[in-house]
Amino acid sequence: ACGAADEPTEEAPAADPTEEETDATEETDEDATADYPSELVMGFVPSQDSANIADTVAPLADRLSEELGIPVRGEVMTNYTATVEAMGNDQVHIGFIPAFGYVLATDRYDHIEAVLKSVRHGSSTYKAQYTVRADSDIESLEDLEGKIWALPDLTSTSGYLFPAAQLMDDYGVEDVESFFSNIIQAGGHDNALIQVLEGDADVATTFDDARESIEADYPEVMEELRVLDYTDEIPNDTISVTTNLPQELIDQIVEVFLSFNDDEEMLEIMDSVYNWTGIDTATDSDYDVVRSVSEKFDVN
Amino acid sequence: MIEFKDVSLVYPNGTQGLKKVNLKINKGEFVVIVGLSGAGKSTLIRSMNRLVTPTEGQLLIDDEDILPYNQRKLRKLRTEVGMIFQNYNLVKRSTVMKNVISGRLGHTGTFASLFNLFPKEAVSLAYRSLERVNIAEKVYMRADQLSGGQQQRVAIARVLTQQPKIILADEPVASLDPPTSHQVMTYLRKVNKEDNITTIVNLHFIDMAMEYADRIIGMRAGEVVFDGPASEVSEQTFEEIYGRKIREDDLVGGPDDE
Amino acid sequence: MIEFKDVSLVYPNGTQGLKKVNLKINKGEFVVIVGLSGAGKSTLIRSMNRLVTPTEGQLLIDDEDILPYNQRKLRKLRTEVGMIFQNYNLVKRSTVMKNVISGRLGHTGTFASLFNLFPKEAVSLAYRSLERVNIAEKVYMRADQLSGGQQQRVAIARVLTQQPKIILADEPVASLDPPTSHQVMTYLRKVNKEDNITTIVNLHFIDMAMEYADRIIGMRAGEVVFDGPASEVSEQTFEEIYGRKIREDDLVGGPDDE
Amino acid sequence: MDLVMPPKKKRSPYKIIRNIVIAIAIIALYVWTFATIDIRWDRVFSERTIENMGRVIPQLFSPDWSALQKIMALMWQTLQMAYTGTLLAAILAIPFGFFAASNMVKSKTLNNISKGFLNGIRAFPELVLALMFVAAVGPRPFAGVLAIAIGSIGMLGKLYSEVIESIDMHVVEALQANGANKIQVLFYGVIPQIIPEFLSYAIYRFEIDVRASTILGIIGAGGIGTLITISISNRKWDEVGMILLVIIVVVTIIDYLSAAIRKRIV
Amino acid sequence: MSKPEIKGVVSTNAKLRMTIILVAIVAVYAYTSWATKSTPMDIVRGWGGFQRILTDLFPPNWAYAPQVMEKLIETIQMAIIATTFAAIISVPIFLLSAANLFPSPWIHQPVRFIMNVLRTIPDILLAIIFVGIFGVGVFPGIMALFIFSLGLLAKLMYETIESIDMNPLDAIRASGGNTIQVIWYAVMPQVLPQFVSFGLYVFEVNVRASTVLGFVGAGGIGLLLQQQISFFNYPRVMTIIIIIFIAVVIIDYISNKIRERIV
Ligand SMILES: Nc1ncnc2c1ncn2[C@@H]1O[C@H](COP(=O)(O)OP(=O)(O)OP(=O)(O)O)[C@@H](O)[C@H]1O
Ligand SMILES: Nc1ncnc2c1ncn2[C@@H]1O[C@H](COP(=O)(O)OP(=O)(O)OP(=O)(O)O)[C@@H](O)[C@H]1O
Ligand SMILES: [Mg+2]
Ligand SMILES: [Mg+2]
Repeated sequence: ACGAADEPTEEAPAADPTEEETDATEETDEDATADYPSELVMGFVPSQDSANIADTVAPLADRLSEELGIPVRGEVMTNYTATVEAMGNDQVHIGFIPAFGYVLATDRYDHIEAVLKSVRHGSSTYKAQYTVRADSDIESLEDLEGKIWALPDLTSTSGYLFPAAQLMDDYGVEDVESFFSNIIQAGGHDNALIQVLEGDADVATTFDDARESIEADYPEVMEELRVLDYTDEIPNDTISVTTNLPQELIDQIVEVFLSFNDDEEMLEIMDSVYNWTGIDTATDSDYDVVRSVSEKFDVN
Repeated sequence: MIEFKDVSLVYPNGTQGLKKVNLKINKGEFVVIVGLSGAGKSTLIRSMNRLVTPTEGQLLIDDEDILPYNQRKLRKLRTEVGMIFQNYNLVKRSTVMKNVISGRLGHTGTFASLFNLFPKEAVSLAYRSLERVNIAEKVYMRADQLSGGQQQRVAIARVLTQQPKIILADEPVASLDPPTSHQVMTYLRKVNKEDNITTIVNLHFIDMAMEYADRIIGMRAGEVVFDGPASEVSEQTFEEIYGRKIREDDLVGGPDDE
Repeated sequence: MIEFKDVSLVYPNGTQGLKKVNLKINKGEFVVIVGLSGAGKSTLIRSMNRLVTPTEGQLLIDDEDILPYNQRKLRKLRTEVGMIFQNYNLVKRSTVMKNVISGRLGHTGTFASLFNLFPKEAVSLAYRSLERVNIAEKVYMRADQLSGGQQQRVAIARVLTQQPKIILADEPVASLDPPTSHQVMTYLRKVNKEDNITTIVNLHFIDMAMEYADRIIGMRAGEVVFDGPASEVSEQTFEEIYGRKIREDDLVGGPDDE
Repeated sequence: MDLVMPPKKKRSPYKIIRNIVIAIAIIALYVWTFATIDIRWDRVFSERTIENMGRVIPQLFSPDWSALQKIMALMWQTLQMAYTGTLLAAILAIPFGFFAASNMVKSKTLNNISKGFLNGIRAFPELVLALMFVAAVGPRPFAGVLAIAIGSIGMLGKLYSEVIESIDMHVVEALQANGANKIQVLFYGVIPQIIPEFLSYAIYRFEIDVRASTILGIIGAGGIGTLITISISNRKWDEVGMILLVIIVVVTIIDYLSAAIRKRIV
Repeated sequence: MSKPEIKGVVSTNAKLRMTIILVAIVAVYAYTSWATKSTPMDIVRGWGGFQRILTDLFPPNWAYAPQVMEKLIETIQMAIIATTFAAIISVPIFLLSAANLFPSPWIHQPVRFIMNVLRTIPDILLAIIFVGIFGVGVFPGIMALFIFSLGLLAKLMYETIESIDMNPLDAIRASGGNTIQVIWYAVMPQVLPQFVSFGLYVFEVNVRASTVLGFVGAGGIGLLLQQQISFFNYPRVMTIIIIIFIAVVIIDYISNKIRERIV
């Protein structure tokens, strides 16, 4: 069912008469004259790809509500899958979704679209890094052959998707699983690093720079682990909306979020809670790079 | 009047429950059936309201053969034949009243009975039946709060509420201790005499049988081996009913006592 | 010799099980205790191997008071007193052999018994005991495959294996039908006579008591109300043991039969 | 004294061979299991484990009371989910129970179909059902309720049918002997016998469902589980400790109440 | 004969009580279903979603099956190990918990209390904690299953022991056996079949439970389930579910057959 590999049609949600037609049942009844919802719900996942992990989106929600004049509720979701399903079922209207999750989401639902993306350290992209022990004899990615790879999760953009793609593209690795002697799914970026730190694995792939997130528990991490290499740039997390909202409202939402860039107070909140230094507009095509990477994998 | 004409019964598994039984039981008689375990006493009794169906012969009740009866006629027959069981067969969790009034289900419409809508007469009859067996004060108790003897009295009340022409009782006192047994038998006897209801009872104990019965029927291996007034029962009758070899076994203690 | 001196027993809930019982039972006697349900027959019997402990008085076995016994002495006592129960008390899922040999647990070390390491003599004794009650051929059957009478015979064999000086039997035949009861009583009697083991039996039925007993003890409400040879039992003794009012109750059918 | 020994126990060669085969099979199963399972013992017995114990366990045992309020709110939602789901199941399971009971429905085919269906449902862990319902209706308590409801039908239906099969058919016979018809027999003979057990089992299932609903949140299906996931990714073990405490206390209370009620019913 | 004072078939008291209970049950349901937004109306409204998920799930992707089988085996092995150890360790625990063997509340009550607490903790939550300690892998999963089954098995067994026929115990005691002999000769033979049967039952429970432990990194087939859900790859999800289903049904069947023969 879901999953012919030709994604780039997501741009035009209504044009594509795939099975998703049936999804939006309630909304499509009223169709073009989509109403303002009585309440906006903002879904947020405590992102693994950031050093801090938020467990509340309340300040953002309050501020949005103030500016839009509609009640806005922030809801913490357990993972991006839940966020996507909630958006698919119109229970969440604004979702914070990582890049890879976004690509999968657009594949599954036609009415999810990225309108904004986060800016960290002044950039709307980030990289994945390969981390090895400082005293390791691994000097380049080629040396990784036959080593033990600790990765956070097979669904992680920076922890798995991009590094694996890089190995396949640049080093002609055909099958990453046989390239390494063993792959450990550590269950988190921090855990992946710890595997290397403990000597259970030789290399970990994480976002840049995940070492900071465990510095508190493992003060020695900066000296004992060294970054071997980086991947290509990965677009930052999206702020996506369901296009079942009236276009007018979507525009307003984008506007309000962008206005936070000029607001010292909001910048501070975003930084302290999500490590964001700003927000930028996004279009779906920004994520084509992730899309093309994900096509290399036997995901669908 | 109940009449067995060459009635035989073979259970589906091949056991012969009854063998060419011929009997005539008159209106108002108090008959006790005795016999060893497995002799066919229950089978005989249960065939009279067709809880089991004889496979051969004719079983006439008031000159009508009940063996070919269909479901509807059977229900009609059963409203006229009350039955009392060894284990009382009360709905333990229902009240005494509900148990007793269920004796009138056969006379009550399905719909009415679902909503406990029994005519006033039925309720009154049920209560009077309880009074007759001296247990009216327990009317709203749950059946499982009563002792065995009391439960059996409730079961008798249920049968009385049914206003049957015949009462069948399959070892009504087997689960009771001797004094209570006598009590229950006394009530059965009383009902039999007062209402002139033909009463047929299975019993284990011959002594009790002789004390209450007008007439005793001895069975063995599906056959009637004795039939006569209690006064005619002799040592020899015992042996006929229970089989000669028992006493010998007792004394010798053979290796196989099954 | 067993001697009760003013023995009383009050259960923790206040029920008086025994009231100032005075008795002397001589070596090799076959004593039957009769009485109504709740009269204290079981209590009397079970106090002799301290399955229950009298609260007052002295209970001498071979001139030693067993009431102050500690756990160790108690186990010693129990190896010398065999007990037979109404429900045979066999381990249903174990074989006959395992049940019978368990009579020797008191003579066997814990460790050895965990691994079924009984001395040859014990095994042989167990087998001979089975032979004595005519059931040796079932030695490797599971106990639950035997009939009631056979199970009780296994229980007797278990007690014999114990080589006791006293056998206590608490209604050994209450769950059995009459012929089988006689058989079991016959075996008990036989063992009593052959090995001169003092045997004390509770029975429900007076007629059976009279047939087997050297001596009958009647109990009522925790007291000994009759004590004498079977030949001395009269109509009046019956009434003393079972209480005067029962018959009246029977006939009147009072509202409360509990 | 000449010892009379019992005859040697006779064992059929078939049984001996069978026992040997069974023994070998069991041994082989264990050898295979322990030889092939991928337990990383070096990791299990590493310094890291000791460190983690030192970090996690003390935190677990010093629960974060400041989180109590939000935890209780979510626990309350968990209970609501369990109740809604159980009640739905308790009702929906009735027809299945009757169809599966061989003394009520005489058709073997119908019995077996119903039994198969009920057993089939029981093969799915609630969490797997919840996954499907999250995908169907989104991550919210509703998904959890549906998972609980469907998951419980299997067990309740089976228990119901067993209750029905174990009723005293003599009573039914007694009513038939009075001339009662089928429906009257049902209402006067069957239902009074089964209602308390049905209720009791439904309440018992509620206990199980409370336990089950506490974790459905892990995949977004509502209730306290949601917070478990978040606390874990925040590595807030003291919050996990608090959640654990609340679950233990609430589940214990529910178990206790349920047992007390069930005792009164039956 | 006094004129009977009868109020009908059911006493008014009983009627009133039944009505109150019924109303309470329905009222609570009305509230909880509203609060969780799970009313029958929501079921109707969710219909589109049910249809969509069905079309998403079918047809399953069988090419994925070999990978699933590998993890399935791991899952079953986890259940085997956990059940075995739980069965062994539970023996002293359930003996001590049986009030008819150890009537003093100072012995059986504390043991039961600990077991009761253990059983209240969902196994997946135990798994989360053990993953936190031992890291991801099958070991924390086995530990979680072990702890949970220990509580379950101990409870099932002490309840069984409390319902055994106490008469043989009397008999063994009356012939001079000590406590250990009584347990070995009178208790164990009576409960051994149930012990094996419950052990198998707990194994069934563990197989089912271990299929989802992978969600929190505790090994087994759940890991795949979680991955494929993250990829929204429902045909593969269906493959996993069907394989779990078949495996559970087969294991239950075999286990049931064995249990039937034992008891
Ligand atoms: N439903 C049945 N199917 C097959 N055989 C049966 C059935 N009911 C009774 N029998 C057999 O028919 C024979 C007569 O049984 P019946 O119950 O009439 O004896 P009974 O005299 O009432 O014995 P008891 O004193 O044990 O109640 C017995 O051999 C019995 O095993
Ligand atoms: N463990 C106990 N705790 C309290 N009361 C008991 C206990 N055992 C027996 N009793 C009471 O002690 C009295 C004597 O009981 P006992 O069992 O000795 O009578 P019995 O003559 O053996 O009766 P049965 O014929 O019913 O076996 C009865 O009132 C009984 O209820
Ligand atoms: Mg009979
Ligand atoms: Mg007694």
